[in-house]
Parts: sequence; C-alpha cells; structure tokens
Amino acid sequence: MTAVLTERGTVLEARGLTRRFGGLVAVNDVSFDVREGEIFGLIGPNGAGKTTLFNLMTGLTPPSSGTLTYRGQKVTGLAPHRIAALGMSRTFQNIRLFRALSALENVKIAQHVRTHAGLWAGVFGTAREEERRVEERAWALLDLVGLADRAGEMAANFSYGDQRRLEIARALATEPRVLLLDEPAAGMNTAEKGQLTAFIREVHDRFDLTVLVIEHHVPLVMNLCDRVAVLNFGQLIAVGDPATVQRDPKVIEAYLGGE
Amino acid sequence: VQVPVPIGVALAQTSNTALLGQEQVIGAKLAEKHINAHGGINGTPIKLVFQDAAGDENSAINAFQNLITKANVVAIVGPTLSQQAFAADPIAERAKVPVVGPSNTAKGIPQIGDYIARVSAPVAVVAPNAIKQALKIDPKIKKVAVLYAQNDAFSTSETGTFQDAAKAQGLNVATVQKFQTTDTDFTTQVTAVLNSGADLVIISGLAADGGNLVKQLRQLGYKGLIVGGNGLNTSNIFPVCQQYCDGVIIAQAYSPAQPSAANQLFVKEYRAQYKKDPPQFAAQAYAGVQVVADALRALDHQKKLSQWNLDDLRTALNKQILAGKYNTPLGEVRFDKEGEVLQKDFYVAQIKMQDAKNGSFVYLK
Amino acid sequence: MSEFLAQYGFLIVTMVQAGLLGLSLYFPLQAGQLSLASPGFYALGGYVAAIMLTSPAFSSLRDALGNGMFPLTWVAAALASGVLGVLVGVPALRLRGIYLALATIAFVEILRVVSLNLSITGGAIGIFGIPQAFGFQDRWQYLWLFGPLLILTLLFARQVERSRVGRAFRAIREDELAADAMGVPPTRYKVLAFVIGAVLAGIVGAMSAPFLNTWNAKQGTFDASIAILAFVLIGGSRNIWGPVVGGALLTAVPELLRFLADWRLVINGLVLVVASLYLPQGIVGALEGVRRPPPPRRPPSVPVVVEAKGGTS
Amino acid sequence: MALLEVENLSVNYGAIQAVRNLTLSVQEGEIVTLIGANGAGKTTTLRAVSRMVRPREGRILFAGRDITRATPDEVVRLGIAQSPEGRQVLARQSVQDNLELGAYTRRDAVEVRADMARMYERFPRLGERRNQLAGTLSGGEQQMLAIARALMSRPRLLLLDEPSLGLAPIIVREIFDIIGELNRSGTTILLVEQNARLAMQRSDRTYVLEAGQLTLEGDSARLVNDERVLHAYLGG
Amino acid sequence: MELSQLLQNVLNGLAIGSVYAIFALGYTLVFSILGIINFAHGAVFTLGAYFTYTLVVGQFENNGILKGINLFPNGSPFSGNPWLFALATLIGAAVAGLVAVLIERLAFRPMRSRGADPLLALVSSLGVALVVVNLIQLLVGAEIYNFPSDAYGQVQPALSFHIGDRVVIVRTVQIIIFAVSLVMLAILGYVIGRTKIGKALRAVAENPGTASLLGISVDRFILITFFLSGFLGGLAGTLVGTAFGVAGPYFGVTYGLKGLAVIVLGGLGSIPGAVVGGLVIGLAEAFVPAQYSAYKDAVAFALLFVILLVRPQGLLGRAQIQKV
Ligand SMILES: Nc1ncnc2c1ncn2[C@@H]1O[C@H](COP(=O)(O)OP(=O)(O)OP(=O)(O)O)[C@@H](O)[C@H]1O
Ligand SMILES: Nc1ncnc2c1ncn2[C@@H]1O[C@H](COP(=O)(O)OP(=O)(O)OP(=O)(O)O)[C@@H](O)[C@H]1O
Ligand SMILES: CC(C)C[C@H](N)C(=O)O
Ligand SMILES: [Mg+2]
Ligand SMILES: [Mg+2]
Repeated sequence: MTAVLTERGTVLEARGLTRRFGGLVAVNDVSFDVREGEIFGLIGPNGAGKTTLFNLMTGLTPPSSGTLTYRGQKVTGLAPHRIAALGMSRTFQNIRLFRALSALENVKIAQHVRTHAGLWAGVFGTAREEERRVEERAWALLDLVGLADRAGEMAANFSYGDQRRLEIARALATEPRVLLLDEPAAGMNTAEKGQLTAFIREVHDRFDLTVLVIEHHVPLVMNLCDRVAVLNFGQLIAVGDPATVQRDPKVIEAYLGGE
Repeated sequence: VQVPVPIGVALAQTSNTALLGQEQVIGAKLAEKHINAHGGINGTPIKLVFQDAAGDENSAINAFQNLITKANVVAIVGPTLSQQAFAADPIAERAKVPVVGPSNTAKGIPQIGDYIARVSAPVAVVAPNAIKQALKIDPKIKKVAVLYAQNDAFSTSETGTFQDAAKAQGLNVATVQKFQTTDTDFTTQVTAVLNSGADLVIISGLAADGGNLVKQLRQLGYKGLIVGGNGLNTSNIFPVCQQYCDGVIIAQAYSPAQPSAANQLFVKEYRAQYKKDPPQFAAQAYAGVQVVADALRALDHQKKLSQWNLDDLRTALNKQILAGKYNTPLGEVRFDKEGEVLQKDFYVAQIKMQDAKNGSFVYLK
Repeated sequence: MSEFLAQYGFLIVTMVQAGLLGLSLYFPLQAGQLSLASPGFYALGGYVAAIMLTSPAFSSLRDALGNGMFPLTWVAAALASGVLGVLVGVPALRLRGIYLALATIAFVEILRVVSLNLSITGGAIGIFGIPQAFGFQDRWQYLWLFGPLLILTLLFARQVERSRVGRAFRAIREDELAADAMGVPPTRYKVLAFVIGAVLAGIVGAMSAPFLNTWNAKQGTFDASIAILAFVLIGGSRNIWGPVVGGALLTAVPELLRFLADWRLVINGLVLVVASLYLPQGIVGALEGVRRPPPPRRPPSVPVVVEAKGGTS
Repeated sequence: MALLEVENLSVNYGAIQAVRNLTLSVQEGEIVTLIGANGAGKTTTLRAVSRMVRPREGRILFAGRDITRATPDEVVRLGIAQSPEGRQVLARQSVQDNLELGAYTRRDAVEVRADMARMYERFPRLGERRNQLAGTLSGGEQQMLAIARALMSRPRLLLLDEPSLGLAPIIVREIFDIIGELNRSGTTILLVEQNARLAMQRSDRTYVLEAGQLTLEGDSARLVNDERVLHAYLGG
Repeated sequence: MELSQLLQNVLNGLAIGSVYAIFALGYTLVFSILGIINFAHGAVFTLGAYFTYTLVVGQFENNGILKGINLFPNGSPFSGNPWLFALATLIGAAVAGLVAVLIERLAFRPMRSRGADPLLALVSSLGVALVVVNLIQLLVGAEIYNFPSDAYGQVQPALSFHIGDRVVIVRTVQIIIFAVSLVMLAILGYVIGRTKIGKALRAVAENPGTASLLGISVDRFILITFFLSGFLGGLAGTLVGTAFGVAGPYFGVTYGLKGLAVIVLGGLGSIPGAVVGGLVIGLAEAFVPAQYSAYKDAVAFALLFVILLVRPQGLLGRAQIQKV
C-alpha cells in the first residue's frame, strides 16, 4: 500500500494559502502536498482554520492569497461547481443537505456534473438512458450508506448522524477523485465512529479516492489517516504520520492537552 | 323582453376609480327613480342592473359580459374610464348591445363601433372654453404652465387639447409638467411653474392629485389663475384644496343652472337628497340612463316592449338612440351617426369657497 | 352550453390566462428565485403583438400573412421577452429573496413608465382597436389559443421537473451554495428558469392583446405582480398544478361573488386571508397532503455496484 | 422529589413516531445521561422537555408542576435551559449579545455581568471574539457559545444535547469539568452524549434509548460495564 | 445648477422623502421582526387618518353606511386647538395600533403556528388590505376627506426665503412630517438598538425558535411589534392626511409600492434604513430634471435596481453572513 502511494504523484499542492477576515488571519500561509490515494487528516483546535482551508480548496471562499493546484491545474479562482467537475467533492461541517428534498433526490442532484441532458433533452425525454443510470447509481449510493430503505424521506427528517451519512453519499455522487470530509463522525457514538472509519476506508479503496478528513476524534484520525496535518491559529504546525504528530509537543499543547 | 326592463350600468363601484364612479352611480339611480316615478316606459318600469366595473379592463369586460348574457339588459351605460371602454365596448359591439358612455371623454370612443355612443362631450370640445374664459378675466395673460397626469389616459389627451387651445389663443407655453395620479407631493412641479413665471396654470388630472396640486401651487405662492380639466370637475376636490380651491376655473359640459325643465327637476331631487349641487359626472350618468329610457319609450310606441325579442330590441334601440333627441339635465342632446354626442351648451365655472369646507361652482358668463 | 360560454367565456379564458401567468412565475420559483417580473414581460409581449397588429408599418406584412400574423406575434413576443429576460436576469439574479423580488418589480415599473412615455406604445391611452385573432368573435374562442398553450406549458413543466435540469433548479432553491459545491452552476440555471418564465409571460401577453381589444401601461403593474404571486402561493408553489389552480380560482372568486354587490371585495379579501391561513401549502399542496406520494421504487434492474470513475480534467 | 418527570411521553413527526411511551425522571442534583444510536429520539426527548415539540401523549412535570402545555419561554423562566442540537446561535448577533440574551430571563444585571466575565474566562476563545458575529464563528466556537449561553440563565435544570460535538479534545475535557462544577453547585443536568463513555463516567444514572423506546436504565457506573452498552455504544 | 435651485431640490427631495420615510417606518418594523411584507400596513395607515378624522370632525359625507351621522352635534372636543388635534392624532394612532394587533391575531398568528411559508403572509395581508379598504368605502364612501385646515394652528402654510433674487420654499406640514419621522426614528433606534427589549426583538427577528429557547415570549414581542407598527402607521396616516387630504380608502395603499422600494433600498430590517431609503428616493426624484419628470418613477426604480446590484443588502442593511 505505502509503496503504491509513493509511486503515485501529488494530487494537491497548496502554496501559501492565506485567508483574512478583517483583522483575523484564519488561514495563514499554509503550504502542503497531498499525495494521490492517501487519507490525509487535518486536525487542530477549534477555530484553527480547518474548515476555512476546505472552503478555500473547494472554491467557496476565495483566498486572500496563495494557490491550490489540483493535478497540475490551478484551481483557486474557479467557481465551486467547476472544482466539483474537476473531481473534488466535500461534505459540510454544518450539514448542508437539500433539506426539503428526498434522500434519493439529494444523491441524484449531485450527479449533475457527470451527466449532460440539457433542457430539451429533458423536455422530449431523449435522455432516458442517462436518467436510468442516475437513478441506479443513486440507489447504489444509498445502499452504500445504509439509507436505501428511507430513500423517499425528506433529508431534513433524518437524525443528525444519518444526515452525515447522506452527505457522504451525496459527495460521492459527484464521482470525485478527492473527497473532503469535514468532521464526518461528529454526532456519532463510539461504535458508529468505528463503523464510519471502516466505511471511509472502504469507500477510499473501492473508488480509488484521495481523502482529506477533518476530525476531532483523535482515535479515528490516528486509525484512519496515512498522514496528518495540524493547524493552529491558521498556521500549519505539524505534518507527518499519525504517530509522530501525536507525540509532537506543540500538538499536545495546542490540541490534545496533557494527559 | 323582461319586465321591468333591465338596463345595465357598469361603473366603478370599487377601486380607486370609485371616487368618480360613486357620483355616477348616484346619478344613474336618481334617473331610475325619476323615470319610474313618472310612469317608466309608458307604464312599464325600468330596472337598472349594476355591475361593478372597478377601474381595470378585466372587471369592465366581466361586468359587460354579465350584463349582456346574464342580466339580458337592453343597453349598457358605462364604463367609467375611457381605457376600460376600449376594452369592454368591443364586447358589446360584437354582441350588438348599445352602449352609452357616461364619462368617456377620450378621442376615438364612438368610433369603436356602431353600437357605441356617449353623452360625455370629448375634451376637444369642452376644454378650450376654460382658457377663453381665463383670458376674459385676465387679458394680460401671456405665459402658461401646463400640468397633467401622465399615467391617466384622459388627462393626457385633454392636455393636448389644452396646449393646442392655449397656442391658438396666442399664449406661450412656458413649461409642461407631468405627474402621476398617485402623486401627492408636487413641490417639484410647483417650483418649476413658479420659476417659469407663468401667469396661467392649466391642470389635467383627477380629483385628489389635481386638488393637491392646486393647494400646493397656492401654498407655495402661485398667485395667477388656474384652469382645471374634466377630472377636477367634482366637489370632491373641495376637501383637498380647501380654501385654496377658490378661483379655479373649470370648463363644464354641465351646469346645475342649465335652465331646462329636465335639469331643474334633477337638481331639485339631487339637492333634496345630498344638500348640494349635483356634479357633472352625476348629471352625465343621469343623462345616459335617460337617453336609453327615452329611446325605449319611442320603441314602445311602435310595439309594446314586452313583445320584443331581445336581440331585435337591442338593434332597434341602438338605431333609436342615435336617431333621437333628448331633453336631459345636460340640455338638449343628440348624437351624430357615429354616436358622438352633440350638445349645445357648455359652461365655464369658477370655484367659490365659503370656508375651508363648503364651496360651489359658480357659473360664468 | 353556448350560453354558458357566452356568459363565462371571458372569465374562463382569463382563468386560464391567470394560470399561465402563475406558471411563468413558478419557473423561477422552482429555482428558488422570487421573481415578480412576469407582468413586465406580459406587458412587453402584449405591446409587441399590439404594435404588430395595428401599426401601419406592419400593414404589408399583415396583408401578406393573413392569420399567419398572429403566430408571428407570439414568436416575436417570445424572442423579445427572452432577450430582455437574459439582459435583466443576468445582473438581477445575483440578488436573493425579497431583494430580487424588488429588483424585478423595479424592472416592471421601469417598463411601465417607459411605455407610458413612448408614442409607439400609445402613451397613457395605449393601443386600441386590436384586431381579433383568427377573426374570433366570442371571447371563449380564445380558449383555442390559451388552452393548448396551457397544456403545452404543463407538459413542458412536468418534463423539466423530472429531468436533470429540474433537479438542478430544485437544488438551487434548497441551497444555492451547496448546489454549487455539488457541481450545479447556479447562475446558468437561475437565468434559464428566469428566461423560461419571461418567454412564457411574453407569449401570454401577445395572445392577450387581441383578447382584451386594447393594451396599455396598466397591464404590467406592481399590483399584477402581487396578484400573480398570490396565484402561485394560494394554489401551491411546489406543484405545477398549484399556479394553475390558484390563478383560475383567484380570478374566478371576485366574479363569482358579484351577487354580493358592495360586499364583493370585502369577501374576496376574506377569502384570501382564510385561504392563506388554512392552506399553508396552497390548495394543491393540501390535496397532496391527503394523498402522500408513494415511496420511490427501486428500478428493477440488476443492482449496480457503484463503479469508480475519475473526474474529467 | 424528582425535579423532572417524564411520563409515558410519545412524540410524532407526522407519521414518524420518534419517541414512544418514554418514562424517565431526573432527581434534583443529579447528572443523568441519555444515550442511543442516531435517530433513537434523544434530541426529540430534550425538545419535548423544553417544549419545542408538542408531545402526542404523556406528561412532563418540572418541580412538580405540569409543563406539558407550557410555552418554551415559560419553561425557561421556570428554570430549564437547553444547549440545543445544531447549536442555534443567533448568527447575526455578536457573541456578547448571544450571551446577554442567554440571561434574558434574569433581572440581576450585576450578577449577569459577572457571569459573563466568568464565561469568557472559561472559554477564552469567546472572550477574544466577543464582538464577532456568532454566525462567523467556527463550528466548535459556536458550540462553546451555545453551552455558555445556556449557562447564562443559571438554570435549575440544564439540558445539554451533545455538548462535545465538534469540540477539540482539550475543550471536551473543559466542558465536562464545567458540568461537574455546575452540578456540585446545585445544577441538575440531563445530558445527551455520543461520547458515551465519558458521559457515563461523569454521570449518576444513564438511560438507553433505542428506536424511541427506553431499553435500559440504571446507575452509570453499573451500565458502563454492561455487555449491551459496551457493544452498542462504547465500541467495545 | 444654481445654489438656490440646488437647495430647492434638496428641500423638495427631503419633503417627499420624509413622507415615504414615515410610511416606511412601521412597514419595516414588521418586516424586520417577522420577515414578512405586511401589505395591510397601507390600510392601517389609512385607518389612522380616518380615526383621527372621526375624532376631530365626526361627520361623514354622503356615501356609505355612516352617512348623516354626526358624532359631535356640539362640535368635536378635539377641534380648534393644535394640542387637542395632536392628542386626537395620538389616539387615532393608538387605535390603528390596536387594529394592527387584531390583524396580527387573526391573519398572521394562526399562519405562524402552522408553519406556513412566510411569503404567504404577503397574500394574507393583501387580503386584509382588501377587506379594510373596502370596508372603509362601505362605511364612509370613496370620497376625499380632510382635516380642518387649521389643525396645526395659525402657522404659515409655507416658509420661503431668498437666495439672491431666487425664492426657495418649503411647506410647513412637511417640516412637521420630517421632524416627526426623525423623532420616531430616534425613539425606535434607541429602543431597538440600546435596550434589552430591542435585543430580544432582534433575536425574535432572527430566529423565533431560538428566541423562545432563551425565554423570550415570541408572541408577546410580535404583538408589541404590530402595535408599534400600527401606531407609527396610524400616526403617519394622519400627518400625511393633513398634508395632502385623505384621498379615499386607497389613500395609504398607494404608498405600498414606494414604501417597499424604500425599505428595500434602505436595507430590510434596518430602521434607520427606512428613513434613509425614503430620503434617498425622495432626493433622487427631486433631482430628475423637469423635462424628464415623466420618467421620475422610472428613475427612482432604476436607481434602486442599480444600488441593489452594487449593494445587494441595501444601503444600511447588513450583508448576509454565509459561514460554511
Ligand atoms: N466569515 C468569517 N468572518 C469572520 N471570521 C471568520 C469567518 N469565517 C471564519 N472565521 C473565523 O476564522 C477562524 C477559523 O474558522 P474555521 O471555521 O476555519 O475553524 P475550524 O478550524 O474549522 O474550527 P472548528 O474545529 O471549530 O470547526 C475562526 O476563528 C472563525 O471565527
Ligand atoms: N423534524 C422532523 N421531522 C420528521 N422526522 C424527524 C424530525 N426530527 C427528527 N425526526 C425523526 O425522529 C427520529 C428521532 O430523531 P432525533 O433527532 O430525536 O434522534 P437523536 O436520537 O437525537 O439522533 P442523533 O443522535 O442522530 O441526533 C428519527 O428517526 C428522525 O429521523
Ligand atoms: C371619470 C372621468 C375622469 C373619466 C375620463 N373622462 C375618461 O374618459 O377616462
Ligand atoms: Mg470547522
Ligand atoms: Mg440528536
């Protein structure tokens, strides 16, 4: 596994990413590389800038300066849907499902970038085949997250944990190469967190994904990730394999707390 | 046809236009009462069927449709606004139901069709009289300021007439100001008028806006004469401009002083009920109903109304309306072959306010 | 029957027409855009038709085309509305909610004032004496125009809703930012929904000009904007039948209440209040509530394993 | 006497029955934990107590008083505060205003100010950001604010819905320290937590909810070693 | 532009603008708390004027059910003295406030408790406006009513002064309206911006659910809001009525559109925004050159359109925060 990783190249290169909000520097000159196929953890205290960093990467927040390159292509400055089309997809820390739509619809919508039917194709029903595939993939994805038997239910009616699962299914529906998960395990209990870890790994393997994950649950991160980066006050204070990072005194002081 | 004979009245009973429409409704009702009290159509009473035409085209059309097909009226008096007439009159025209417009003063109304006539003299006929009168009062007038409600169909057509008439009298149109019937503040227009140095102001608008304009002209220091158009021709403007209404000159297609017997009766009945002189819109609506009733009376002499079939009666009634001659509160009235009213007497009145509330139209020679 | 049509023909056609205008507002609403621009495009379409049908400049074309002139006015109105729709939509759709509603009302007002001041639109009097489409004599005959248009529009709307484009609309309505992040370009679809509504309103206007005999600046006003919004909300804003039912009903109510004479509009107002209170999802919404949609059924095909596929680059 | 008694509570969302026939009680001075899988009905139970949802059946008594028909604001005035799921901070108000509103029902302005200072001390992050709009805080910062805001009303009964959600480990510990301190100073606490082990370690009793129904209850110290709990919730 | 003309335009603009502003104050208040556009505000505004009229005159004209009624055969206790008139105005406003409360009870609250689309409130309020307006017409007719012309005592109807040989003028009533709107703004601004009530109101405005979770009685605050809004509306109705006459039942409703433009331009939910928006639109209209005055409304709306594109939240509105 690790051997394969090193053979593969770099998917993401962040260079000097910075974002200011008024006087506050939420993300401060952050540079790092993410390698193809790895599971890359992002941890740090509350307000360290992790979510903001995701936002910069997915185009939801324009950076004050710095660039992100995805497979050699500069993506900073592109609209979010363009970035999604390139193959980066995410979940949200403050769940943002299409709340009044069914679980099935949520997952169908996210296949937008992989389908082509235009207005007239829809009106004249000439895109049947594509529709069938969309439908099937949607069900398959709901199967994957265990929500297929509630496919018709409104997203808003799902409990917190189930909404998180649905968000992952939706993100996968865009057929990403890089999946960014913002606290996917929040709101799950320890047993469920364990299952989620396995699930993420399975998805990672099955779809040959690169995964970035923000998470506060340390065991999950340490279990799951190939490498971990630590942000504190917007700055990257450590990057490395989980064991090393966990021992880093700066990380202990800022994040983990002394035992 | 049915007895009592149904005559349709489609006027603005609701909406902003009801301000004018309700005067018309009073006039029409008085006519009904009067006619029936005097034996109706040779003994057969008439019945006015009211349908609210509000102030928009759709309501007017619906009112017309209702009257034509449901109430089976022999003729229609209405609608209130010319704009509505352009939409609704063709309905009656196609159904071959005679229409008498009680207040439509815009150009082109009788030309809508054979079945369309009106008792309201068009602006082109009425308006210039006021300017002549103003010049009579103050021959030194040189510069005029013209103001009009630019979102109102009849005001825009009236102002054209006013401007032409002013030029024809050798006056110099110093400024033309537009406003909306929904406006309340006219400081901008008034300032422009004052700065133009005009010594005559001519206003085409409706009651509320026109009244406010008069008031603000005076309050802000305009001293010269003011001529108002058809839309200001109602005592409804008294509460708006109050004592400042005093002196406004308005051309009239009607005068309570009109000496005809018909009018004197009308005025008496109106006064008895409302303790003031009837306004032009009430008189015209009265005349509209009366024209239909008189024409019916003529037909009834040929063949009893109850024996007519409705369609034939409508056609015959239309012919009869255009052919007849009527003694109405407006004086003697006839129609040309298109249905345009031919009326003898026009007047010019000047508003005289006793106090802030009560006033009257004083007719000028 | 013919008597019924003669009496209620105009009303029935106006009901259909109101439904169509409701639909024209429903499209942008599908994409979450509270646009009240319909009366503007409706007025524009009506003017296009009225001018083409009365102006001497078009007389030779009219002579040449005969009744073919009417469809041409529809096409011209659709084009004019579409083009203007793009011009207005692109900047305006950056706004949201009430702000967008107001910007579109501003557009309606600007059009109204401009049409009041141009001579080609007949100023305040407007254009009158508009010839009757296909020589129709009775108002109800206009059902031959508005009826098919309604059916086509409903079919169109249903098809769109079931398609990828319809899903994109809904995604934007639910959460524009999330839609964007999930690969749905918001601007493109918002403008598309807006333009569809504009074109529809334009065509309705072009058909309405002969129907009403006259056309003037009062056809496209703020009041109309609000009335059309009421059609959609009272009918139900989440179902294509909502605007149709709402438009038809709200148009009919004041007419059916004519027997109440002076109390007519008071009661009409009460109807609006009561309907809003007791039908929070609109009429069609309430009916739907009774009949819950069945849960989606899984297509019978072989269950696919979700296969990996790379993003295009 | 029990401070909070929930008797035969059932709550529906349309056709979905989220809580069925649930009976539980919290004694004055206790910390009680409620655990259960996603969708078990924990949040719904808390929302029923704070009267944010209407029960279909059952009674809720607070300090002997029937609050089943009370309005949410009355409940707060009686002394119940909630740190809700999804945080629900007032996004367009500053951190400071959010905290002040937390003390809305209190009349002792001076004490409120002192409490506010205490909150800033406990959560220095909030102190730094007191003038920032709450909506722009990071997820964890908002969570701190939601908890601090609930504390500002000095409730008799504090309802915490997953307080550790989205918080860094350091802060989670801080939160549980606060819970302990509050409890020692007399506040009763009903706690919903996914971090079940920690919650059970710090609480007196635990209820386990499954699919809207109570399946287990007992002393936390005992349940934490229960097979079923270990397996289902503690990842054991 | 000459100085005198510039000054005149500014004064004209402020005069028109303050009428818009005073209408918009109560309008925006309800919007800021409930997020609904209350089209009945225009009707309440109208009612305020009629209530005051009833107190100071007590006689109705010839159309409508109440014709011939004379409430004060010996003369109204409120006539003849500006202070009594002011008192009548306040009472009229208070009654209008009560009507607004009633409207909230009957037409909005049930909807809220059913969780209806807030847009639907717009339809409901439209219905209320229709009811009120037509009831007024049924009761007292469609004609124009006016207050005694010396309502404010023997003040000059207009003030004028000279710059060079050019005269600059302004109507006294409008100064009064301007002053009253500023006073109202100050009071409201203080209450909403500086007091605990204000803070609670803002919480209700943002999220009623959360507000009630904090112990705020949402229904009570909404009632207070409606009373205030109705009071402000009623007060404005009388003031504007004394300036321009009460032009029938539709008198206030006709301000609906401009009022909407004003509050959106000023920034929805911003109380000072309502005043600033009113003044800006008034000034914009005043500065339209005379020869283009026909385009006055278009200019105001074009300005609005452009400003919204540049500042989508309106002049004083707060930008929507979007933290992902
Ligand atoms: N729009 C904004 N305006 C002002 N400050 C902001 C904005 N967005 C984020 N911030 C600030 O930037 C900092 C970083 O926020 P971010 O959401 O990235 O944190 P985080 O690392 O994801 O924290 P958490 O673990 O709590 O989710 C925070 O302090 C936050 O308050
Ligand atoms: N507003 C709602 N409408 C319909 N169903 C709902 C609603 N809220 C919750 N539910 C359903 O009620 C059940 C209980 O939900 P609840 O939120 O109480 O669970 P929970 O135990 O708090 O779960 P979690 O740990 O995921 O927060 C779930 O099945 C959920 O789908
Ligand atoms: C009632 C009147 C003011 C109507 C006007 N004369 C018109 O023809 O439109
Ligand atoms: Mg975060
Ligand atoms: Mg929960």
